[in-house]
Amino acid sequence: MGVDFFIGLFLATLIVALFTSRLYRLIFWYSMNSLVLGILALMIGKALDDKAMLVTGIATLVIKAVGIPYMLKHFSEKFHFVRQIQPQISAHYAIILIPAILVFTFYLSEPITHMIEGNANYIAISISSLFLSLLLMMEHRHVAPKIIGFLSMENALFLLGITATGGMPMLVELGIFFDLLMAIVVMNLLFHKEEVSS
Amino acid sequence: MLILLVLPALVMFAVSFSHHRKAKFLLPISSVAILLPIVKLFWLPKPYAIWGNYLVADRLDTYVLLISSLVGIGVTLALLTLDKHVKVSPKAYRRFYRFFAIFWVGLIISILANHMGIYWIGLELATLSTVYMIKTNHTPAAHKEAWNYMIVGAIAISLVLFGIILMYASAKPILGEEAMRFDLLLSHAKEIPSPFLFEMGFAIATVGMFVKMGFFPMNLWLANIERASFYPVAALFSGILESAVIIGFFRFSKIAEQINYAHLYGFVFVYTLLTIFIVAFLIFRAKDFMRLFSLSGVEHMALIALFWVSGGTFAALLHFGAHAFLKPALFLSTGVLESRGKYRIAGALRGYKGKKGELFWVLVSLFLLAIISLPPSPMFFSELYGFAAMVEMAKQSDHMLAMIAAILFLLVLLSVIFYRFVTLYQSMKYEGKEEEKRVYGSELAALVLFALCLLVLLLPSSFAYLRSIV
Amino acid sequence: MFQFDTLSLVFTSLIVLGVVPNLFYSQGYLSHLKRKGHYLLHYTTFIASMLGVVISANALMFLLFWELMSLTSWQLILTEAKEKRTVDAARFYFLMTHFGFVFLLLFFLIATDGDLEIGFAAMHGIVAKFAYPTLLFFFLVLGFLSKAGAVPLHVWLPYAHPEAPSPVSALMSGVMLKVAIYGMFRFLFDVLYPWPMEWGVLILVIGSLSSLIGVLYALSEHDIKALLANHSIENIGIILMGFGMGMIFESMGLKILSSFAFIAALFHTFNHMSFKSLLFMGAGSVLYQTHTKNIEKYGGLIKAMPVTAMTFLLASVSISALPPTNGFLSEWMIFQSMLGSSHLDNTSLKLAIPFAVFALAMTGGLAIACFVKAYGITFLGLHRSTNAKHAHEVNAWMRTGMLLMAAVIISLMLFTPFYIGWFDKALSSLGHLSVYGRIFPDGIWQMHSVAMHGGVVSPLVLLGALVSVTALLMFAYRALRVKERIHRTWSCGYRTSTRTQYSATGFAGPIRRFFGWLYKPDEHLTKQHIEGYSSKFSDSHYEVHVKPLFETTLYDSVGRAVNWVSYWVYRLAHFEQTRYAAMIFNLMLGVLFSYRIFAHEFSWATLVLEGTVMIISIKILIIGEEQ
Amino acid sequence: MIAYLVTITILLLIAPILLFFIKVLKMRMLYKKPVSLLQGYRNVAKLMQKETLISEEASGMTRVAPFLVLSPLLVTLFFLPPVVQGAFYVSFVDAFTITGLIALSTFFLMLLGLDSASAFGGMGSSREAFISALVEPAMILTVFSVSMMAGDLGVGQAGVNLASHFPKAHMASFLFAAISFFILLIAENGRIPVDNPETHLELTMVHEAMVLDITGVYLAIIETAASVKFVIFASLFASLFLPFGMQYAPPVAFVLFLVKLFMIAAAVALIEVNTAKLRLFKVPNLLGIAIVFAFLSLITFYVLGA
Repeated sequence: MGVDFFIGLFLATLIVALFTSRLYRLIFWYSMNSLVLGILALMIGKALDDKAMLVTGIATLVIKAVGIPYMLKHFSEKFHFVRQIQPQISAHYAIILIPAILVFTFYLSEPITHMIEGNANYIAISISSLFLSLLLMMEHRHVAPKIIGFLSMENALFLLGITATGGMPMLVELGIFFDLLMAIVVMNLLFHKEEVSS
Repeated sequence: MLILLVLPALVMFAVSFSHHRKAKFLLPISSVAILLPIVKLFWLPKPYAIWGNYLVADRLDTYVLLISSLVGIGVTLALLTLDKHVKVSPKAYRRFYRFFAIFWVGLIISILANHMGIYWIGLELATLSTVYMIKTNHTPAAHKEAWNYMIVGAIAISLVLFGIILMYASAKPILGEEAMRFDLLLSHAKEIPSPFLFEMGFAIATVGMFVKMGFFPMNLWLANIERASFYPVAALFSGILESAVIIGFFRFSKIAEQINYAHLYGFVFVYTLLTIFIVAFLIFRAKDFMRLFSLSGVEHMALIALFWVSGGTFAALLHFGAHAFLKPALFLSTGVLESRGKYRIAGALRGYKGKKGELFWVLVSLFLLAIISLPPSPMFFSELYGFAAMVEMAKQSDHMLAMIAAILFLLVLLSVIFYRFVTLYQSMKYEGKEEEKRVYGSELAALVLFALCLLVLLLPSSFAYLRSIV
Repeated sequence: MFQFDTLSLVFTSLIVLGVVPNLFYSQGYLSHLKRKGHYLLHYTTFIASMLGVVISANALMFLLFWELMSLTSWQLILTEAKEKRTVDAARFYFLMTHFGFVFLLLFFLIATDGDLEIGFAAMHGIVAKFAYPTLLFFFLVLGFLSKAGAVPLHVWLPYAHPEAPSPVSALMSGVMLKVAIYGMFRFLFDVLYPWPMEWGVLILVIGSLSSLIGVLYALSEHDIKALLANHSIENIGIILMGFGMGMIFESMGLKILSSFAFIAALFHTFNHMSFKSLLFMGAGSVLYQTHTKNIEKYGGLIKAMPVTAMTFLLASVSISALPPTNGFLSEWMIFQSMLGSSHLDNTSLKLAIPFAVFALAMTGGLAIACFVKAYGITFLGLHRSTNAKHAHEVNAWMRTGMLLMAAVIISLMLFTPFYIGWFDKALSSLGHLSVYGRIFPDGIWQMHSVAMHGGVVSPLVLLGALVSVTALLMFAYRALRVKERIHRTWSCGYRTSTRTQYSATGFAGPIRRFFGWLYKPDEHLTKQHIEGYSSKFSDSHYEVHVKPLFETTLYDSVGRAVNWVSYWVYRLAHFEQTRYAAMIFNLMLGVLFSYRIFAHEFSWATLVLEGTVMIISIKILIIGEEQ
Repeated sequence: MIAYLVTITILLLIAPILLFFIKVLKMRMLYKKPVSLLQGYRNVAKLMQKETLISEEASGMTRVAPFLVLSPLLVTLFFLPPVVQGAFYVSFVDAFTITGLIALSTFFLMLLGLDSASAFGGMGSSREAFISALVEPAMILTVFSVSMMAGDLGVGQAGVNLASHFPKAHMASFLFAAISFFILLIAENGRIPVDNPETHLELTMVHEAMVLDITGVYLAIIETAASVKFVIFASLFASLFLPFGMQYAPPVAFVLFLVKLFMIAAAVALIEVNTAKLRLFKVPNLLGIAIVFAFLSLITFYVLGA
């Protein structure tokens, strides 16, 4: 029950993020999104009392909900990002698209419902959030929002990992986090170069 | 064993921080040293568990790893005289090696992985490290492309992970946490309760990998990146990174084959045919080496995937090996070919004086003709066998004529590429005016190395080995 | 791996016969070339690969050597790539040969069940089970005839052969085309065996068309080597006519006639090898001396280079199918086999074959005209350029080569029965009836057609009679001791000069005008009029060029199509620069959709629905609204 | 055997007469004072006495070609069908060979024309090449259909067969073949309307243009060749398309044969008087007719069996 509520919240934060036209607002919604994800992880982890997932949840809360947004904000101040980010796909298209995507993903995952014991809608929702974060990437021209799109795609992955599979192996989770950090480092370097070269 | 494998890379990483002038020589040596444990591994009995059942060396991945390490050596050799052709600071040089080391670690992990998650982690590591290698070239274009690569690559990789999770989810009910292991998945594929879920995951993962390899519709992004970065990086991309991707495709497709062969085959066939269609006509218009080579790399990758799923595993592996040697060789030679300015195709193969020059242009023309699979290049045989496998498939299938028509169409597309390359070769050799070009020993050594590897690939014994892999 | 049955041996010996004189010739020609190492390497490999093709016993070997043959010949064309024309010709040639290879590849892949090491006999079993033999037949025909240069795959010959160094042109035209014919024999007999009648008819039609078109375009050529190349097309056509007749008879169950026709085809294959190689050598020597391929720049060379002239004359007589030469004999045999068509019990076929007869006869007549032109303008009359004036006989090596090839022609003339007996063996080894006994029922003096009350010819008697009568006449002339006086040619009071004699263009004029509807020549006539008189002019320049009909229609349009497609693909591909995320989005959409439909449950309605959805999203996300 | 040799010699002898018979006939019809029938011999005799004048541009070809022009025709003369019952005839030669031999002599004639770098020679041989190229197929097709009717390809055998049992069943195709063969006879021997042997106007010359630079004995040889060629064609026509009268006693049959020859000559003369020479590019139409008739005869033979 609660799980479903938070999943809805997750989707909602993502969708709201789609319509924001300010960078900080976007970062904020991203951190909200991660927050919800972390809470989900903790809840499901407690339900299944899966240590790995609890760790993941905490890591999510620490890194994604707090760390990365902070980093991004820091970057944006350091490297003077453009903070006016007007979505390229005009709102009325988006209004059509987002429900369409949801419908499509539910239609897509319909055959699975009677194949697995878990709730197929979770899969549907995580796929749709994947698509939505793609949408987020494609509707912005600047780099920063694209990064956020990429990060929320990561979130979608986690959602899938948590809800559909009930927790991936510890190793994988940590590996993913490691790569995430790696990515941040590389971004940092790239930004640096931007500063140097420009 | 694992320590042995990653040790040279770690050494390289460490050394790359020192400003000592010896470092300049230590780095190449360490990267050459990567070969040794791999050769060791090559002789060990298979399957050989390196790290539990997370990293297991079987014949397939040792073969891929061996080839990649050989390519790595060639690239290192070419790096020695990189500064002769382009402006590169020692700092950038060291940093390049730093990320090269990370790249190697990621690569070794992902290639040897027997575990989808580990595989993905390695792949991501390798990808992210290459992002920085692109940046060693200090141009705005390179910077832009690095970002471009960062994002597209990230999307592709996350798609792969998404697919992996779906597959894992589909298999978890029967295998539990072990559902991430390739070997178990392969053996239990038939029992997976929700094949559609698996197929969906496979589709998403494959799309991710295909995008990473520059298949339809993202045909040009790799080309642009390779254009913007230094040519050794291009060589790394085509020679090593793509091998890490394709091996994942090999494994996933083997499992999907168990689930539902018809779906897999239809999907891959259509996708690769589409890719080759686009690529053929892009090549027909391509006017510069980098773009031409990377597009043809895409074409070959598509062929390899197609051969693999058509059951021509031998052909696929042979083609893979040949491509892994040929393409880096060509990319490395572009450094010399373009030494009189980019986009100067006419007369690029003329004006080489002395023994070195002679050898260079002969080798390059041989590579150029080998890439369009003229005998006796390994690609000739691999395409022969690969198409044989496809025709076999066609004859078994219940719409034979359509498939034969499709194969014919594919061959026609290949001959478009053939035509383009012949034109290119002729204008390189017989048109344009002669301009003096310098060839350096190290590049030549790299080319010779690749040529020797190709010859080895042609030996009957190595044919036999490839046949025995799968 | 390799096999040496009679057919292979026959073609091996054909290659050897063609190559040995050529070795001498190219030894002499070598001084003319710059990249000697390159030339020698590819020359030897070329010969080796041709031998390899005819003796290879499995598909893998065959394809390997076949492709090697193409590769080396391509490189040989490029030996002296000075002007753009050569490079383009080489590229065109290589493309065409690869085009053929594609079809051969498909043929083999289908016929071998993917195991390329199996022998041809095993392939026969597989093909027998294959559902669409005609498909295989088409692949085979496209594959081999694109190499042999039969219509409509002939366009590359007149470009490629002239550009190669002359010994190589001799090899390509004389020998390499025959390797393709070998392929026809080998795979139609061993693999695709029972033939429906239509196949034979198709081959016959292709042959007739090739022979006519080849000779017609030969007539319109000014470039002597291109002229000879066009004649290769013609002769391949003649060979194919014999081949087609053989297939028709075979499919109608007339075994004897079919063997006869096949023997005729084989015999003509040999003859064409001999005289075409010799002609190319002669042309090569002329080119070697005058440094031009333009026939209008020759003239009077018979005085300067007698050996070349004599051998060239022999070859011309032979290729014009005049008795008593070998060329005449093989064409005679082909005619006879066509007259055998009166045995067929298929009226429409009966009525069709006279057209083939007509084509062959027409070809013969035009060939005579063409070689009168080639020989007369080149060797007779007055020199038409200073180079021609200062030409002299070529070196001993080249002379030896030409003489040896002439000897091959004469041997084919004198030892016809021996050769035919041999071809007969080859055919009977391929499971056909042996007809040697019927062709030479009473001794080697008379050569009978195997058709019911068919014709008879006796080459040796004919030769003897001609030689003796001519000798007699000449002797009589000597005996008369006629006084001879040398004086300049009378031409209405003017002096004959380089300019006043007939040019090749002029010689072919009437025929070109008669076939204008086919040639569609583009003519350039410029006159310097004298003060405004339309009829008076100080000097005028006329030249005419003929571009083959097939090239202007078929090939150019294909080229345009490819350009068009590539242009649009290029345009579309560049969306990814800016819209990659959208592209991946749509890609995912498409893939998942199609998996949902095709992999899970299929219904047209959903297909249509999802198609529309895809289109809309592509429109919105990728293409966007144009500013 | 004797009959055979006698026939050949007589044919050889009457060859010039036959040509001049045409000339005489024409002159009579044009109310001119005719030359003697023996004028041919006189010409030859005259030419034999002359010295040969050889062009300085000419090569050895001029010295050889005339013989090569004549000899194939002489050889052909030996292969003609018999004119009297039971006479010896050469069995091992068929119509293709004869066509080939005639083509051979034409080939060298054309080379001869090109040899002495004069514009006329080139013109003549160019035109000759054009015409003979079109004659070839018609010839072959006619021969084809005749051999169908005669039931043998060997010329001699064909003549005999036709004489022994005339193909009444195939009258139509026989007639067509005859027509086309007659046209070929005219075309090959360079008579009006294809070519005008009398003229020396360069616009109309074909045969004469080629031999314009030939003198003396060589010219004699060429003239002889021309007459022999006519005889060959005439006698072929006589024995293939007028195959009767062979069964009579040898002398009678022989005389009958000669009469046939002269009748053919007369027919040629009639045509020459009543038609004008065609323009060169109209000639193909005439030959086209020949080809069409040849086809017709084949088709009627096959389809209607008539």
